[in-house]
Amino acid sequence: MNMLNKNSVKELKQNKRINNFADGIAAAFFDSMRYDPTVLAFGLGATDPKNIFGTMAGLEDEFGNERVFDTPISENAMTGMAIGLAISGYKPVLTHQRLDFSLLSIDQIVNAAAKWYFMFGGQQSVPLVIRMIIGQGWGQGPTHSQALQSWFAQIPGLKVIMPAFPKDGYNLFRSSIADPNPVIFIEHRWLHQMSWNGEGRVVSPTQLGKSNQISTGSDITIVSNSIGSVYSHHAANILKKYNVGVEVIDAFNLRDFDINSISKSVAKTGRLLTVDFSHQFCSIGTEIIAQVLPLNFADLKIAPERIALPNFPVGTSFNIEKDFYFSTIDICKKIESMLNVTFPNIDDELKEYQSSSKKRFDGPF
Amino acid sequence: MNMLNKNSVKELKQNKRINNFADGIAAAFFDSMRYDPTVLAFGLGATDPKNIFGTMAGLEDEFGNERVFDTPISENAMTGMAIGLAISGYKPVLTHQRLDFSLLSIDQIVNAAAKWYFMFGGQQSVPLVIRMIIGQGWGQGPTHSQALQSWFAQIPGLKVIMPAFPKDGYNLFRSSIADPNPVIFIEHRWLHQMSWNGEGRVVSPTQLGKSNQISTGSDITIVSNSIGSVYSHHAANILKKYNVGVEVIDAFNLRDFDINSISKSVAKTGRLLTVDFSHQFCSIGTEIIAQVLPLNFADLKIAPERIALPNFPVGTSFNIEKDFYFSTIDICKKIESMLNVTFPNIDDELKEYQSSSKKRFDGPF
Amino acid sequence: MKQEPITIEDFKEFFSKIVRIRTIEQAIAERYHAQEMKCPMHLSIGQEGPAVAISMQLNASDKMLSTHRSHAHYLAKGGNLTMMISEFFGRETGCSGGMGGSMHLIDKSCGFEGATAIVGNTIPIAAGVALSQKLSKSKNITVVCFGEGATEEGVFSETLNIASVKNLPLIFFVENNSYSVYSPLAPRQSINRHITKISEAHGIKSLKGNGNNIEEALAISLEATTYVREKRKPCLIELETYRYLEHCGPNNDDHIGYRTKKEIDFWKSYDVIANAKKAIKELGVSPDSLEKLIQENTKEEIDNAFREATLAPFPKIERSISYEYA
Amino acid sequence: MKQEPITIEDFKEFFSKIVRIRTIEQAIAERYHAQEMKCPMHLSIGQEGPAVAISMQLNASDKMLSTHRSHAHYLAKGGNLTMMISEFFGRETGCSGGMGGSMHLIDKSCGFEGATAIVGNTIPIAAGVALSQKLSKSKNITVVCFGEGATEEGVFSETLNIASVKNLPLIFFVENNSYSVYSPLAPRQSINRHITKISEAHGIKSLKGNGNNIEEALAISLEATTYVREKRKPCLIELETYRYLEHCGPNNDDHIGYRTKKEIDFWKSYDVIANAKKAIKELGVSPDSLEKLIQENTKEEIDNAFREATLAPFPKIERSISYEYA
Ligand SMILES: Cc1ncc(C[n+]2csc(CCOP(=O)(O)OP(=O)(O)O)c2C)c(N)n1
Ligand SMILES: Cc1ncc(C[n+]2csc(CCOP(=O)(O)OP(=O)(O)O)c2C)c(N)n1
Ligand SMILES: [Mg+2]
Ligand SMILES: [Mg+2]
Repeated sequence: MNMLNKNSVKELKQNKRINNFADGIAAAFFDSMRYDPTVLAFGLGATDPKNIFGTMAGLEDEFGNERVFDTPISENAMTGMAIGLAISGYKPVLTHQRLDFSLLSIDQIVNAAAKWYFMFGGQQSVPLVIRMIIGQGWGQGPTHSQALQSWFAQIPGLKVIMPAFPKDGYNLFRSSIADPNPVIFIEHRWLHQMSWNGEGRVVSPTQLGKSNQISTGSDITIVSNSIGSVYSHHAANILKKYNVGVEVIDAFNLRDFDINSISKSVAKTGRLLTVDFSHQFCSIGTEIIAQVLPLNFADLKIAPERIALPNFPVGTSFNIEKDFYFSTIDICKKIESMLNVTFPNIDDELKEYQSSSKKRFDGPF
Repeated sequence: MNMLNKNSVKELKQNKRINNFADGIAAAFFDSMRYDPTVLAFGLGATDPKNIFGTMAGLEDEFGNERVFDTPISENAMTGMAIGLAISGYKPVLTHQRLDFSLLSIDQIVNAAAKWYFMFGGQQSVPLVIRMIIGQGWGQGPTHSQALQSWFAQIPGLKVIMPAFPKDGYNLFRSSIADPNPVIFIEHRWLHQMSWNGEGRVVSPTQLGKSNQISTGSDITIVSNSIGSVYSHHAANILKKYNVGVEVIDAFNLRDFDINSISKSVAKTGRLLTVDFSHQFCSIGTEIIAQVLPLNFADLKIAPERIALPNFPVGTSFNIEKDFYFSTIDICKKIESMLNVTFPNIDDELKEYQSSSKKRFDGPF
Repeated sequence: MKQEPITIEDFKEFFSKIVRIRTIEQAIAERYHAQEMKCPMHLSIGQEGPAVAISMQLNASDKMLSTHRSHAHYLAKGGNLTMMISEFFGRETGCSGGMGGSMHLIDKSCGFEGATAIVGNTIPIAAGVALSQKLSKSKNITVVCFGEGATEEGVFSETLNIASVKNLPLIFFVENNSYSVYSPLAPRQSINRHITKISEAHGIKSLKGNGNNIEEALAISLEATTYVREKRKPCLIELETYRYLEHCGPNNDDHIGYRTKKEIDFWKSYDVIANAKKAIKELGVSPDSLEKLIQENTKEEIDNAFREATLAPFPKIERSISYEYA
Repeated sequence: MKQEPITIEDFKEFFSKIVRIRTIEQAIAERYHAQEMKCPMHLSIGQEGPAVAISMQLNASDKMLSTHRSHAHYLAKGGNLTMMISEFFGRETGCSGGMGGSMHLIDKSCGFEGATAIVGNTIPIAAGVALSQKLSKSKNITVVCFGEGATEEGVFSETLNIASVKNLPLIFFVENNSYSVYSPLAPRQSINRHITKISEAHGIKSLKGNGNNIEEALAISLEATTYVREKRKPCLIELETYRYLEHCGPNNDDHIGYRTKKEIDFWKSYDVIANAKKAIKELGVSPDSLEKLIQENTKEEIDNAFREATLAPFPKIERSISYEYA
């Protein structure tokens, strides 16, 4: 049933099939399973011809249908089963094509996985990855587009990892699989097409880190994650031309971000903006601001601000979607207002990035 | 099976049986069902001899077993059934003895109830109340004590109401039942014993409000809810003796608090403390601070701070519990440090309140 | 609503309705490529039989709920075509105001209470609708349509149980097309698992048949609705059927190889329209002119609907804010 | 582990174990009033039979998981008594480090993988444990214990399905005591619903009997474990039994009237200890001296356990922080 043959598996081994973020996830699966025989991969559609947007292509062929398998539509039982495997010496990775589907398994995620190590007094950890893909655009609508990363991040015992760039996607996924705790690994679907050639693949994953500083600057600090970091990175590049220094910290580890680096950066810039693709209310950006306040109150020149999604669901209509999601331009305009300056001809500068960030998902899936 | 007889129903009608917060909830049920025949009340244990800590006592006798009924242990289906009733002209109230059990019904709460009105373009509202009781103390432990109010508050389309004082409990419960939207109504179990005599019961509930100012002061603003408001109220009373004016705003409507009153108060006091019985990370207090910042940045004399529960679960052991939960004294001490003053003999002053707030729940349930 | 034995008129009505629905769905598939209906779309082509068979036993005050694949149910129950098409186009005039798209249809005027996109999501909601009918002493019944995949969700069993405990006037209407997206039954359901046995084990009358067979689909639907109406007890119907196009989207995906040619050929040779034609012919009526008439009328309907849809205004985001709370 | 026919030695072992467990549970009930075991506690008194019957067929490398009412399972499987009592006292030396209390027991050294407090929560987790046995080609099996109430949760059916699809070496072990807290079966399960029929409808071998009847409980447990061990397929066992004390806590609550006197009297007259005594006597052995011996030994065990528990240190909150992440 699999669309890949042994040949393309070989290509994957040689990086030849790796062109983008999605392929990077496939490579991380591949390498994790190759070097660690306890890693298992399953989920609805894991072995179907589309292999979860290609991210699981070739796995069943290579590792067999005991380690890689399709499942019933029983999210709660599948999560419980993954926990049972995790407490029995395996490292399962359960994939949801949409984050929204994981809501049927919240009992297992919150009441069991997140608390197991704690409630049994540190005796048995749960090395489990639940991989969730956020689908937005093409009318995914209210129940197929939810970006609940800040919501998962509220739960003690979970780690929530949200990579931005393809190579980080590869590495963080490897580290998440190797981590002894339950990790919610969230991919924004729009990142899947970002290019990467597979360079830098490793045998042994590193420990999960906290954040990456992806640009330096002394005028404003942005703390972001996932596609928010990509847009912020674009914004930082563009604003260089206006002599505005934007320091972007990609805080991919949502519950355990590096508050010291953030604080240091804010001490330097005196300004903080958080950029975050979840509803604004109680978002992760909100927490970052609250943690920075007692550390940097005297340094702050202006009030910290947030860019996030509106506090209501997204309607299916394209006309709603286009105003619902922010992009690089909104970050630039927010900085314009925070610095109380104007960036002449900014729209022209943005064009290049705008088109790249407009290269969104066009359905029907 | 019901422990109440017709006589005590009569007593309820005459306020004679109303002694505390829990009775107030029973009275609100009673009045809502009496004046609105579309109100239904069900949940695990609703009609058993204990009637959910007495809060549903007498209802089945008075309104019959079609409107008041016990259910299977099927939280997800029961929530869906409540939604189906709500879109068909009824006003169901579903009760969970512990908030934790509602986690099995997150699909119905988040994917259906919270989005129904939105995703069908405002055609059909969902007048549903899901009542959840937070049980803490007596070794409820990691899975029977979760205070996830801030977590529910992240979800667009839900209202989250958390009363502090018995009369508000009565009124807010009535308003929640009358509200056309899905309301998560959360009671902290420790409040159930606070006394009230039923005075002020009404025929028609008012519209859901946003917050109550429960004390005035010009030194510091506290925004709190539920038992946090009770403790804050105690703290405000105690600190009067030290000539410290604490303005406490009980923001019982968690997603829709009155940011204008809060901002006005902070403009006056220049100091903000949030007090909140959920894990601190991304808590509702966090959101309040983030919303105040752009409005009151110039007014703030010191960084806003938060008191909340630690960011990990509570262990069962009494020795863990006693350090896990904060109380009036912790609020006083926090204010001491925020104002950079000392309150001599504060421990003596606290005694009276301490003992009252120590009158916690002692098991086994 | 029909409760008498099945007549030639029923056959003709059935035939007309499946032809209309298929014509509409085919038009949607064709026009989807213009990329103006920007939302995921799960077409019912091949599966029209069950939707029409059950709906013919219902009146407008009976209720129906459905899933991601609900076009046939919506239309068979009497849903407004123009509003459905407008919804696909994301317009303010859509049946869900442009907020829901193809996966979230509603038309309360004909008792179509809502379809949602999360597998199994409407099953317990339908129990609540049925309970409201019981509480209000209504004579109406509720039907909830879903695929065999949805029976894998725990809430299916939970709802069987409560429907049985409370004697709800509810029909669990399972369309078994053997697939969940690209996944066949094998990794999802044991061959020793039987949906009708599960419901029977909950004390629920259960009927099974072939949904592409006009006699079977109508007879079973009639038996079930009669039983539920009279006994005020739940019933489960499982009808086998087959979808012709890809799971989601307007194309044929037979080339990607998740279904065997043999299987596809079998089901196409057992097409519900062809079957209905044969049945009608055996009763002595020629179906061809009727088919042509229906197709023509429907094409006109379709053209009107698409025209109105494309002329309608888009919703503004400010409007969607107001849909958060009633 | 026993797979041969049941012998007099089995009967004596069964009897000894139920007497030990009841003696322990009674001691806990008595001492609970001192308010030093500060956690909700669901005692097994009356329900010892099933736990012992199944555990006698298991060895230490077989796995077991359970629920809020797990003392009997934990003890029957070989869990450490002192660590259990210490857990009730909230001590660092408790089997869950004082974090879990009575509702969250674990003893990995004897294959007791964990009991949790959310109804139905461990059922799918047990499926994962069983799958790990399958993947690692182990000869062991997994048993998950739960009440009839837990079969109302959707995850029960979901797990029946996956266990059947994947041929997991898993026993669904249902103790049907007719109650969920104070709620009888009537509002929760239709009288036409049968747990064993539900599992059979998923293709799972299913056995039912009276858990207070020593012959039945042992025979069924042996049949099931032999089947699962040999066929590497799941099995469901439903054993009827009865709890004597209140749902949660150390007291008798017969006065509040949710159970009829007739019912209580029936079950007390069908007590598992009395039944076992009778059975042993019929085999020509006097049970009384054995009972006395066990009671005395157990009392000593209990005294030791309580002494050690009360001497052990409390965990500090700083320590609990470190339990958030491994
Ligand atoms: C809870 C949940 N899990 C997964 C999905 C993704 N999904 C959409 S349709 C579908 C297949 C459903 O199969 P079935 O119920 O048989 O309906 P069919 O598509 O065959 O009509 C799946 C898995 C979803 N929408 N919701
Ligand atoms: C999901 C969930 N809902 C409700 C409860 C409250 N509760 C604790 S034990 C119990 C009864 C369970 O009945 P059963 O499974 O038959 O076990 P028994 O207590 O009879 O041994 C209930 C409802 C819970 N712990 N978890
Ligand atoms: Mg299907
Ligand atoms: Mg029970």
